[in-house]
Amino acid sequence: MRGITKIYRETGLHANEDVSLSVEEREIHAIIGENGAGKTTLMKVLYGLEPPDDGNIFLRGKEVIIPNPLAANKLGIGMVHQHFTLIPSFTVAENIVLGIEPRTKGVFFDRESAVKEVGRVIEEHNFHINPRTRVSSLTVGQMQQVEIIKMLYRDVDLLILDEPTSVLTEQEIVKLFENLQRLVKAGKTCVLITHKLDEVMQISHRVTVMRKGRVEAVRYTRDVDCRELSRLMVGKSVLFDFEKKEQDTGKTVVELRDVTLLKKGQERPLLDHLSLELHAGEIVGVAGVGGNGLGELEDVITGLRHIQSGAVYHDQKDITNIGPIAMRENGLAYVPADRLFRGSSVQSTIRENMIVTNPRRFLRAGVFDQKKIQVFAEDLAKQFSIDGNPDIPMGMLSGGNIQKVILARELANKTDFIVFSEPTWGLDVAGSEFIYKKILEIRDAGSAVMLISSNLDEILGLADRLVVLYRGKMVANLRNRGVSKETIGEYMLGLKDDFPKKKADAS
Amino acid sequence: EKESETAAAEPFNIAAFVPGVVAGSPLYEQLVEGAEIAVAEFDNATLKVVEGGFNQAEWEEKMTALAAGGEYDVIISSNPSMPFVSMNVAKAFPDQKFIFFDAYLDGHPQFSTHLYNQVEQSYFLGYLAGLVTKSKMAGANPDLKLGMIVAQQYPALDKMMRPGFEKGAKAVDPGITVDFRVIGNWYDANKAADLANAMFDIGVDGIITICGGANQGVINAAKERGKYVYFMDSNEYHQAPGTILGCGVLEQTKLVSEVIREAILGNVEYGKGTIYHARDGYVDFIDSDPLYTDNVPADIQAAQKKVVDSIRKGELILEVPEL
Amino acid sequence: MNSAQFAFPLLHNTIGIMTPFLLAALGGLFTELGGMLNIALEGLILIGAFFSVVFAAFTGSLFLGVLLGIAVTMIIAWIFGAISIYLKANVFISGLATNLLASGLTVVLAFQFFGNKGVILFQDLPKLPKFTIAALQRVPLLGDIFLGHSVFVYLSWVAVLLAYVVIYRTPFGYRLRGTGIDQKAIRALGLNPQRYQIAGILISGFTCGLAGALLTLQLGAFVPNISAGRGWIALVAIYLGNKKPLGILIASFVFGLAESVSNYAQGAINVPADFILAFPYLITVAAMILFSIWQHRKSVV
Amino acid sequence: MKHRRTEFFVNTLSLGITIGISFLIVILMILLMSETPLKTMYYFFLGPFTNKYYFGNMLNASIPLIFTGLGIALAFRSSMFNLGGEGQVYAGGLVATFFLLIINESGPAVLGILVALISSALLGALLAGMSGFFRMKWNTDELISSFLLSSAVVLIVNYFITGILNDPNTNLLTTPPVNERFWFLKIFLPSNLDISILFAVLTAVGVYFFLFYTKWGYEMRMCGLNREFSRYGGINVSRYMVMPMLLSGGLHGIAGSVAVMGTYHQCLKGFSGGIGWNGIAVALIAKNNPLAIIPAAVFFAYLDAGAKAAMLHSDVTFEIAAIVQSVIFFLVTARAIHDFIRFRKKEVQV
Ligand SMILES: Nc1ncnc2c1ncn2[C@@H]1O[C@H](COP(=O)(O)OP(=O)(O)OP(=O)(O)O)[C@@H](O)[C@H]1O
Ligand SMILES: Nc1ncnc2c1ncn2[C@@H]1O[C@H](COP(=O)(O)OP(=O)(O)OP(=O)(O)O)[C@@H](O)[C@H]1O
Ligand SMILES: [Mg+2]
Ligand SMILES: [Mg+2]
Repeated sequence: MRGITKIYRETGLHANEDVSLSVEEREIHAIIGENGAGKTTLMKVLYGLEPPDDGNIFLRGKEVIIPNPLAANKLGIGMVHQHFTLIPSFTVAENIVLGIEPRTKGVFFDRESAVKEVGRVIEEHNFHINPRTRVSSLTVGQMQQVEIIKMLYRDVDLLILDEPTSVLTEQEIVKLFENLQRLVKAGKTCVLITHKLDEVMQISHRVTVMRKGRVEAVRYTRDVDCRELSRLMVGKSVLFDFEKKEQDTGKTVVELRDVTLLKKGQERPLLDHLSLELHAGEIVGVAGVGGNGLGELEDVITGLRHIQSGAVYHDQKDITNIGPIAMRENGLAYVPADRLFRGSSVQSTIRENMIVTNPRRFLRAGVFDQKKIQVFAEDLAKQFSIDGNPDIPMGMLSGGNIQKVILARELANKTDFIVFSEPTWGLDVAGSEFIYKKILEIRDAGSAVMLISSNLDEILGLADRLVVLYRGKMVANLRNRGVSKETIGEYMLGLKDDFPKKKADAS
Repeated sequence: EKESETAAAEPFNIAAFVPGVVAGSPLYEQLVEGAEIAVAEFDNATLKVVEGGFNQAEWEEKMTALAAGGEYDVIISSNPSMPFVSMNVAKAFPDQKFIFFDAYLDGHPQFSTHLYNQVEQSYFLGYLAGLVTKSKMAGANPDLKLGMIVAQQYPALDKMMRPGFEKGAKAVDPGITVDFRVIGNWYDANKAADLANAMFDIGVDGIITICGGANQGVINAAKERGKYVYFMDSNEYHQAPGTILGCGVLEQTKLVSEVIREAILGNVEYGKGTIYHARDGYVDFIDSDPLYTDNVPADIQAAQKKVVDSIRKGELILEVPEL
Repeated sequence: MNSAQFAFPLLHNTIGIMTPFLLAALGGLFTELGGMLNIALEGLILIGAFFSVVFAAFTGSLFLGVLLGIAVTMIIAWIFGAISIYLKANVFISGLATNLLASGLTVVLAFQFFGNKGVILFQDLPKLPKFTIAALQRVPLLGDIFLGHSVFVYLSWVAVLLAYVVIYRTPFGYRLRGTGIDQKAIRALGLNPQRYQIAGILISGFTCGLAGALLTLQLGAFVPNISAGRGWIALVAIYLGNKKPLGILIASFVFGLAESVSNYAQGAINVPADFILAFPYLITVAAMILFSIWQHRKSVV
Repeated sequence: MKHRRTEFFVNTLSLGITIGISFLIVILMILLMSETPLKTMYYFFLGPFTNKYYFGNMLNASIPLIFTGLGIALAFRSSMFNLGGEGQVYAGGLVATFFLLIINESGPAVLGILVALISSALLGALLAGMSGFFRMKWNTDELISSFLLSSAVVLIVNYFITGILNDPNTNLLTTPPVNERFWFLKIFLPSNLDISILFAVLTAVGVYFFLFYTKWGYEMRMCGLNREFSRYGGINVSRYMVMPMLLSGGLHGIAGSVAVMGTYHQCLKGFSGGIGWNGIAVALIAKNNPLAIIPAAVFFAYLDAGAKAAMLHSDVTFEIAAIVQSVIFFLVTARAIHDFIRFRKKEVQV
């Protein structure tokens, strides 16, 4: 790609400016850069999803024009998006062949040969997925495999992966990397967009660093280290170290007792007799492979989902199934993983987003006191250095700023326990660091914190206690002292279980 | 010719307000036709026809709009409800004169109303239907059942047409019953057909249909099932010869043209309601049409003629109840 | 009166009554699966009704009439779709607008060409052929209930089968359903979701044209507003039928039965006609609520 | 602030273009269909302004539309669809008439009017609220259920009007007229325009205030934009499936009683025809902004009045109004036109 420029019409934003990128055959080429650096945009241009305003694309020396993804596929270019593009109610095979379906008599969808051909591709590349299962019952990692298989089925040589690891667990990442390496060995080429520098170091041959829509540098991976990369990315060197005060834990704030969550038509409980205590001034880090109950725990402890048996206590008071409104009255604050849909109303103004958890306090004689809201909003914006006029829709903010608004709002009320779920997903280094600082501040102020995350560095760095869920069951509950990533990995995969007896008791 | 000269001096403008649409409603067609005939006789007379649509709630407003312009010497209309719709309009425009046909209200100084004896009209059809259902005609069956399908219920229907039809049928045989069904609107012809079929299924062999545009459904169903239809207000034998066995008519064209002629000449008496009977020649049964004489057996024709004639001559009197 | 004697004609009529609902709902299903709400069914039926009979009278051929009627209906459907999809209008309003357009246009054209805003009678229109097999006519049930309907009835059954095959057994069906579930996913595959949505709307135009043609051709006349709310019922049938062809068949049958029962009930029981006329709607609401309770139970433990 | 001003400019311009295109289509249609096109156009566009009667009636026709438009907008704002307006208006008119007939001579007039307004609001609220309740309880699609219920209600109201409440002294299908004490004051004779237009305007302001200055209004809007977010934020989401429907139905009911006390003075069969449907169009043209509903309703009434005038004084049929209205609906929400203008404006600025 040479001299690619892309301007988004609606905003007039120069997402790519004179970007050149060359990828060699059979290499794994990493692209890194802060949020909004233009990585995804560049790849969308390459994949025919966005027409470039300027610049040319060359494939094996010949100039090509790529009007749409189908054309890209024909040229051997495939892309796996950051957000999956699968139809949940279709089976794996149906999803994979969609768009280039095998047919019988020229008109009918040939389901049998779809299954057969997809099965062949799966086998050929050593994946383990049943082509007849519905996508809705797959784990996130498996869905990603389906996306990759979808591209392989289209016989692409160049595979673009946009932040493939952000939603995966350590184990799944390992698996993914194995797959990628095998593909490269088989003659394919990979472009990998990521925020995680260790991954770049681990797997890529070359790395392109982007900043503010331009290419900052191109390096052979063996010639650089993490520190240099992050300097290239943000312009200054950032250190990952958590200055954590030692602190005694206080009283029990929230307690889960034998909590069980069932889903109709599914035998295995989503949460299986889970018992857990959150203490004041303590961060409990919850880890687990996707699909093992992390999301469910998030929903249950915040009152969004009802449990079938067990109980939840707050300050010794039974608050089982009281629902999200009463949970908030009991002092819950909550920063959700899904910040765009659950955490904010993107069409509403920032102001309106800021007052949702406690609109009552801005009422005077039953009517909103607009001035008070204004003052409050400006105040929070200053405290959390949020860029943006409080009157603009939340959706116009950048990802990092959206997360800051949510955080500001959640901390504005008096809270004694706070749940963070994937607080730094998709955030850049500076943004993540800001969030980490806040989490530690909250803990030091004496709140109970639950940190649900698939980022093990984050958990190991911040948590006082580590909990691991496997198949909805707690398999570890340890103090975070000298615990290694590998140990946690073993728990996460179900190789180790500290509470095997409990399960026997229950059944 | 002479008349037009005498009144040539001043223009005389007439508005015909049709509470519904003209086409498909015989009485409205005849209202317009009659008015046109009268107007054509005078050089100074004009006619404007306004269709008010089916929503009766809008009639008053549209009527007021007509009166408000002050352009019309007289507003004519045809429908039992029109005097009542126009009451407030008349109050607001005390100089406006109205002539209503197919309606009755005595004593309002701005209104001249003209009502037909529709008991007689439907009695004719009821009697014929009674004769047919007891006959050996191809479509008739031994059941003593007749049917009536209407668009909706309204006073003139409940007080004149329904009792008239039943009375006529029972005059043939007191054991005859009349099955009565409502469509709910004036346009769902397919529902009308479904209702007709449902009636045929339980032994009805002749239906009187009073449902505007939806009549078509009844006629169609009857034609397909070889059953019979009795039609109100105009001569419609040609629509389905052999299926439409009888047509009871009102001579609205004649009456309207006569009354309008007098109105243009300034001879109409306002403040009066008049009722017109078969003996006056304004209500009749069509027994001269070849499509009637050819399709109805001679014995039935003879029996029917006896009754029709006695009403025409005023020997058999059927009173119009108070509306 | 014994009940079996009643049951056969009742069911026979039910099949006739349900046909327009069924046809319109099957087409509407394709729009719905493409992720768009088709409020316009009512208007499209009306357009189909008007143009089919007018063209049939004009050409003297039922077949040509229906064909041209469907063509016009599909053009109007295309306008509805194009405005919703390409001009990005709110489908809800553009659907209402289509209904309004249909009621206005048919009357205005009738007035313009026939000088008439009421019934337009076409005397010498050929009769709609009925399907009867003399040999089978005597077979109980079959002869009494399923035979002797107009060709449209059998067309509608074929349409159910066809809809099933197209939706579940062709690439088009998969892509259409995919569009309804996640447009972005379809776009990412290099397919154009808008094309499938337009196709879904055109199909609804096709079947609504058929449904309308049935209403006027079996009558040999056009009456303004002859669709009389059937498009709305069809929309309900799509939901009640759980967005599946077979479900729609059942839902249409339920409504047809309710209406048929109410037609028979008017003579049999002494309840004001208006209440009986309201009965099909109430039955349908009740069915809808029961259905959603059942679905609700299924999704909650 | 700047952001808002630009939005306003873009909105106004795109509305102008929409209406311009629609009028061009009308002119084309009139040229095709009328033998006296100039006269027809004169009456179509200017007819409503040619005399006090037409003008007043046009404003009068907008009154129920303001109420139903507000009702629809309230529901839309919280993502609920009330498709049962017709029945709610009709039932509201009936119950108001019923109580006024019972009260007749007794008690002060204001009391009777209050009873009428409240009873109509309650009945309307009950009818629409049922659909909201079913939605909350079992996730029954409120769009369809409200439509079906309304279809049944219309027929049942018909029964009361033509049956037990029918006026025996007239051949109209109607209840007897209510006592003259309850008739709203006419403020623009000889037209039908009555004092309730002020009430309608006040209600619009009230709804605006409710939506943007009260906690309920705020929470309702949040639920409308994103239910998951609202639930997360501690808003009682179930409540806001029922409440907006109750309010929406209430406003529809009031539209019915106001039409009875202001215009018809009795409950005529079929008087609600179109009021409910047109309310949806009005709300959507106004983009669910309560204040914009007032001009939208007047505009809607203007189109109707123009078509009526053209029909009365010229040779075209009333139904051309339906075609014009449909064209306007088609274009008014076409976001593409809107975006195009916004885009243009940006380029000019840059
Ligand atoms: N859909 C959109 N419409 C208008 N403006 C947008 C849109 N998306 C993003 N922007 C603007 O583009 C800018 C960059 O957005 P982006 O989300 O890429 O930021 P970012 O670099 O990821 O920031 P952060 O590091 O805080 O997450 C933001 O200021 C935002 O206002
Ligand atoms: N459809 C769009 N319309 C307008 N602006 C957009 C659009 N998509 C992206 N942008 C903006 O373009 C810029 C580059 O976005 P891009 O998605 O390429 O960044 P990225 O490097 O992939 O960031 P991230 O790490 O957050 O995925 C951002 O400021 C973003 O807000
Ligand atoms: Mg990206
Ligand atoms: Mg008999």
